[in-house]
Amino acid sequence: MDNLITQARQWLSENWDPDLSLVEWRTKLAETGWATADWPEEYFGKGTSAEDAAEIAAVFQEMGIVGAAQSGVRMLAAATLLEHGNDTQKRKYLKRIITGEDSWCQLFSEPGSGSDLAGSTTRADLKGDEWIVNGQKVWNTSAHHADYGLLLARTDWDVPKHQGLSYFIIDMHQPGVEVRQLKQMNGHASFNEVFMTDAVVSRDNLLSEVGNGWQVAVTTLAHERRSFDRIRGGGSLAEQKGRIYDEYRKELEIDNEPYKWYPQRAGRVDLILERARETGAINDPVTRQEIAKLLIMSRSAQWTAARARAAQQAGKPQGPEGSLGKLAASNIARLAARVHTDISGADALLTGAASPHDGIIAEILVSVPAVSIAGGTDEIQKNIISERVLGMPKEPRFDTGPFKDVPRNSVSGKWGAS
Amino acid sequence: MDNLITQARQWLSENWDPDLSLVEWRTKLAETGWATADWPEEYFGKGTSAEDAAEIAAVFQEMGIVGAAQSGVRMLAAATLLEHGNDTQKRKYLKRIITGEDSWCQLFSEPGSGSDLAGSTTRADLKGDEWIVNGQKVWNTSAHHADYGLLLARTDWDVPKHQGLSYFIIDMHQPGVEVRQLKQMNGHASFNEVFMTDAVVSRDNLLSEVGNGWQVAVTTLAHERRSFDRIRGGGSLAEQKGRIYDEYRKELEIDNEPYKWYPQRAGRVDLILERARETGAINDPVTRQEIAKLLIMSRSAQWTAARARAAQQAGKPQGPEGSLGKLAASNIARLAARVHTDISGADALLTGAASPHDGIIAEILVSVPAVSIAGGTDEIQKNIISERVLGMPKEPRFDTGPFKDVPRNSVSGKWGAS
Amino acid sequence: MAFAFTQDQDNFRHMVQRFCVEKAPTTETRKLMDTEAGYDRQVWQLICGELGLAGIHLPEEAGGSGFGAVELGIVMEEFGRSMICAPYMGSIVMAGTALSTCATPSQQQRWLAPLLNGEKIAALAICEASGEFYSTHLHCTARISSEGWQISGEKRFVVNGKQADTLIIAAATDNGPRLFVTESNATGIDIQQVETMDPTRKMADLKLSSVDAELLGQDVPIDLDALQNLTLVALANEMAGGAQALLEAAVEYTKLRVQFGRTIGSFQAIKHKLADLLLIVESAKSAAYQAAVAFDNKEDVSENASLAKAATSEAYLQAAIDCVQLHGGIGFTWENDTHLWFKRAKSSEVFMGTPAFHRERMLQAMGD
Amino acid sequence: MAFAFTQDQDNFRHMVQRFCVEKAPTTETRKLMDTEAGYDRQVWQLICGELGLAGIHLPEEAGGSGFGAVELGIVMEEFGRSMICAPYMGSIVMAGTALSTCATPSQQQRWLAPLLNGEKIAALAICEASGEFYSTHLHCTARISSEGWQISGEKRFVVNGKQADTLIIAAATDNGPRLFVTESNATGIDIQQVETMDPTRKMADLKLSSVDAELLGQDVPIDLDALQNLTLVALANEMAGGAQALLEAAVEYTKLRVQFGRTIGSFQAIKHKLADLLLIVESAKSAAYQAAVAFDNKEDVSENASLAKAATSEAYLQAAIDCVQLHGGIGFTWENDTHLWFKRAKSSEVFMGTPAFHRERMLQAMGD
Repeated sequence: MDNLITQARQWLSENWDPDLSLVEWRTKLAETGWATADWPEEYFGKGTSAEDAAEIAAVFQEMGIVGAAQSGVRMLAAATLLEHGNDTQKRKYLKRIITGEDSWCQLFSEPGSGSDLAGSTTRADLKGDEWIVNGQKVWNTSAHHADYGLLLARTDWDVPKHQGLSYFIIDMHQPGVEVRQLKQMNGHASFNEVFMTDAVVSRDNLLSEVGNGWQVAVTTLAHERRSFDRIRGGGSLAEQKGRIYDEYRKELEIDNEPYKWYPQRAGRVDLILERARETGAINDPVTRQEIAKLLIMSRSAQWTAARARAAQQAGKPQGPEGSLGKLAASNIARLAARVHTDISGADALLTGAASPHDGIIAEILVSVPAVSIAGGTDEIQKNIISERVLGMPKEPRFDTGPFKDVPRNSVSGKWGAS
Repeated sequence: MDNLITQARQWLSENWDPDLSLVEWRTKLAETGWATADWPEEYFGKGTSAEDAAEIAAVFQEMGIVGAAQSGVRMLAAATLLEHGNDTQKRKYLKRIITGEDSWCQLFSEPGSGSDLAGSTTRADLKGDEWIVNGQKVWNTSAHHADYGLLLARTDWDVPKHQGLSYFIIDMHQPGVEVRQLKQMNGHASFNEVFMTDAVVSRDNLLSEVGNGWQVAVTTLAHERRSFDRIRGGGSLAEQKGRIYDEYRKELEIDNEPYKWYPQRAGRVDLILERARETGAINDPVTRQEIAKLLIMSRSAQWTAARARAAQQAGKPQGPEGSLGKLAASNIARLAARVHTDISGADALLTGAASPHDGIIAEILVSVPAVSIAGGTDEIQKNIISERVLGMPKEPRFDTGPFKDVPRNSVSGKWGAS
Repeated sequence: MAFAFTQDQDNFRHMVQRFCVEKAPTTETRKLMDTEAGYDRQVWQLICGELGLAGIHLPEEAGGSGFGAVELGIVMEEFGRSMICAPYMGSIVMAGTALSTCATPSQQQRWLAPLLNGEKIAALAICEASGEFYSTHLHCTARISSEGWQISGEKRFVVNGKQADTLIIAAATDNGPRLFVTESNATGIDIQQVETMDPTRKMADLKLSSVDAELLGQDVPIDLDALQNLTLVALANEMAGGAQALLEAAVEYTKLRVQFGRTIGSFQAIKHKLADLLLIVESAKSAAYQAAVAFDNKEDVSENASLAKAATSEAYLQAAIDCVQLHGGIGFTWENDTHLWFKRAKSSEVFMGTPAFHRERMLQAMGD
Repeated sequence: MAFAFTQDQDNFRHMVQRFCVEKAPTTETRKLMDTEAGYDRQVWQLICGELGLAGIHLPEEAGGSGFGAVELGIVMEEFGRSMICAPYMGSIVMAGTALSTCATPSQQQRWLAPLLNGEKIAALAICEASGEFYSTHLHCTARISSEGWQISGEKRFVVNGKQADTLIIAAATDNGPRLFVTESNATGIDIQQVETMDPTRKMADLKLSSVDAELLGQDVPIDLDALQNLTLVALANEMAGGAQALLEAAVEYTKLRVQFGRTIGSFQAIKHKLADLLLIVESAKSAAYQAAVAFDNKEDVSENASLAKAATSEAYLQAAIDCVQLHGGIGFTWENDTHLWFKRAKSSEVFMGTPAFHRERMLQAMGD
């Protein structure tokens, strides 16, 4: 292990050259396996444990060296391919994920199936050697930049819903795929709608087996959840000079574009005291109470998350703390929006440049409603917490029969106001 | 109509004598029908409309004259008998309801069926000319004073639950009926448990028909709901002198005993400003906010109730306002308890004579939890509001088959701490 | 009305409602909110002319219809429900009422009449800094000289300020606050439309340097605080209408939307959220209606106006939060209409004073 | 522990837990709460003796076990969970800590040692009027004469005051507040047990007229506010334990209780309420644990103690309200145990300061 770190350090100091292009450098990484050390040796890794890989990543960080392309859906695609892909698929896609030459998007959610992902009605029908895909997906981050999509589609309508899905890799650059950006109520457009009309997927691009799509999707979703808390961006490399850094920053900028309002979505508790001092609201006993309530809620949530991590590190069985973060985040964001409003008074009705703090306050107020929806609504979180953590009985189900008989939304194309 | 009022006034001034006993006077009332004018002429009434009867009642009030025995479950029993009783039953029971010679209780709720009244498992089995009753009832106000009980019991276990119930009049003075007072967390004992062990009901005391019990119970419950808001007691007669008034006050005292903590249960919003001035909390900006929130909630609820009554009087179809009072009352009581706590500070932990306002504050704090439970929990209210007012789809049901196959609580006798 | 609307009032409401459904679908709102004027002149002519809504609450002597705050409340509730884009709040409720209350008959003839027939738009400028809607200490001052009154200072959150032909301005004189009137194109006035979260309600900031203006009415003390009460009543009723619209949208959507093989409206958590919301919205309506009745009866006007503002603000915001949430992802999109109400709710929450401010104002008005 | 308890701490918790399950079922609590003493002497001997819990957080020099607030927190959490009747809060946490902090070694020998071995009970009297737990201006005064110190004044909310053999009293001297110690049967002391909502925690009011007392420690300034922080940390952990017990009871009951042919725990509204409650309770536990860690690390002690008091008070009360509600009618009966925790929750909410007080204290401790 120590040996491995020493090797990494040595290899990096011998090979690192900030004047290489991103792709040149990352091609070296893929060939040697240093950037993705916990991947298997035959697939651009070194077969190390996840802990060792993390140590090696820390060396990259410490030496200020650019690693594999991490951002967006790339790592979810890689994890899914590593677990469910066949040899050809892994050889074809994994390397260009590391180099960043290909970017990926996820095509799971649909207008008619948001909370109920397995209720997907996008269909894939086998015609000769090709799957013909028809349907609409939505909430597809960065789909307008993506080369490939991870597609969940229904291939069998006569079996229960989880059993009739298959998982494909779809080439986004084809006439049958149309991507539209989707504007949100906060003015940003972080997501896309993807319309597939007789889009084509070759047989080779089926992942795992026909009807096994839900199991594959679960892998993707598990990795998505794990990356929920991961800090995005690469702050420490932001100041470095050299060709590769310029390319890297450009890559980051594109990849992070959809997430730039996320700090506001979370409510910006960090700004509360500063703003309260600025406006004088810190002297108002009523506002002080609300500020304290928010700080208590927010700190308690941080400590709960820390307890969950500490327990995990100590090898203890996961307690209830682990599942609570998302629900806590919703409560915090909602309360933060209220407190920011109290603090700003009438100025809270301004927007854009007129809004306090370079428009951040307004962006908070119109962004927080997303926290309790994106990545699983509060309602879904509470179902999960009550059933999985507290062991409460499950809801009675109405969707266990053949999918073709399950009631579903009639809307399949456009969805407008209610 | 005017004529009727004139007649009433005349009859009352000619016959009223405060030196009569309660029973003597009320016997006259029953014989002439003046106290229960909207009952049929053949059953101690005058067959008037409800409005006319209300006008006549106002004359009693105005002249300071004692009317029929109103309190407790008596009027629910009368209404149910009038609608579902046969001639013999009406003749036997109604008069002594008016005179107050008999008092009644309701035997509906059971330890195993609280929210789910129709899930009653108290059984009545016909043996010869008698029904033999076994089971336990609970939340039976004034059962320890009652001569008769309105009993809901299961007579058929092979049909769906609502169809297998029958409705009886049970004589409370018999060896098979044991009444125990039930102490509450606030120290009062307003309710009883009633244990029936081979208790006997003669065939004559079946109301309506076998299997028709739920329909009869609905009548009782509807009248109970209507009396929910009625002001209890008879303030205006409290000061009068004379034998009949003494007897009347004694009757009231017994009948109202179970309800004496009800004002505290509702949160005593009326005391809030007085208490805040008393303790100086009125000068605390934070408490002022909470006081204002409470007053806004409480006044809005009063206005909503007034809107419902005004719409009804104007002959408009009932709007959503009518169903909201009980849910509003829960919210108000809960908030009032919080505000009383804020106002009293550490004194809120005292009780009995040590507690502020002659112990009223402590009684509020330990009584408000009942508001959101008694007479239908908040959860049940929200089901009703969402389904009946907003037209939301009903919950899927699991209790539609033969009752013997419906899952139910195994507890049938004693129920203790969880 | 004490607690029930009369048949006439119900009919009146249905008339306004039909008009809004026909003339102000959200497709129109979305079009108009992106224009600088923010309203449709033809529709405005109908409102002032054919429908006769412009002077609904003003006395007949002032050119109004002689009804009261209750009828105005009905208009506002339906306008708030439909999210119609019209300068009703700025020109009629705020400026119109100020002129009707303070101006001389000849001033009313000159300045108010063109508002009521829709020829002109006016705006009322009182507020000077964030939240100071009720300040009795104005920094904006009026000085008299031989050439008449001149005003200097700054004003904020002036509803329909940029659209206005006429400006009513509160300014301090040596004898206390007074209202003044001037054309908006008078020399020395700088009007900047400000970017607000809710683009359906335009607001502007004013800078005034030695602007010639005419004193409204006689030189007698005016109570700006009391003048604001009608705006509060109108705003409360508008918010009640908005909350109602959101509740209806949430109910409708959850009855249609299917997930897990059932409509989401059949899930108990959603049913209960809607039951809670119904109680909140009906309570807010009660408060808004009662504030209008109190205004007309001149009973505890400030107390009831502030009560209603606080109650309806909270209810509207809650309805907006719930309505987005119950729509799920779709509710967060620009394409879905929910955000129009959400933004109106959010900005109405703080316009004319935050809920906390009005809770305090209510208690003070009660003498506590 | 930073954020995870060590294996030793977990073992310690299980030991305390097992003890409570065995020795303090609610049948015992119900029996003891109706007695004047309010605790079982034999069980108390076990706690102080065999289990060694009495001096858990006190330094070894003072006769304690040398552990810290974290271990004390574990004891309190389990005691709060089980609702054990014992004079631990009054005699150990409050009086014991005061003696350990302020008394000289010989005073500790005389006054503290008998507390730790369970021979005697002590109580700490600081508060004088409702809510004044942190007053720096004491009305109770101590005067020195040739015969020593004499104290006069009144004290309220003295935990275990009536049970105490020894009283520690805060009183004002000419040089500022000081702590004094005296036997509870000294001349001039009137101790009245007061009726509290929560009969499992006995409190008394004291009247002192010229009571001979001994100054604790040297005649140096003491910071009563800082002294109260350990009590707050202990109370917060006790409340976290109580909230946990209520959550568990609600979960267990709703899984068993059948209505409408299904367990009520299968209704989504109930499931969601419990999920919300779990979040509240776990957050409160985090706050309580962190306050203990902060106390031991001497980092932002007041800030974290007040944060924890506010957080756990609100959580405990919410858990109590929900637990009664989820039990339905049965939850409102005397026979059901829920009310024991409800009353403890309700009285702990205001004991040592209301949540609002502590939110303010927290911000002030942060320098804001």
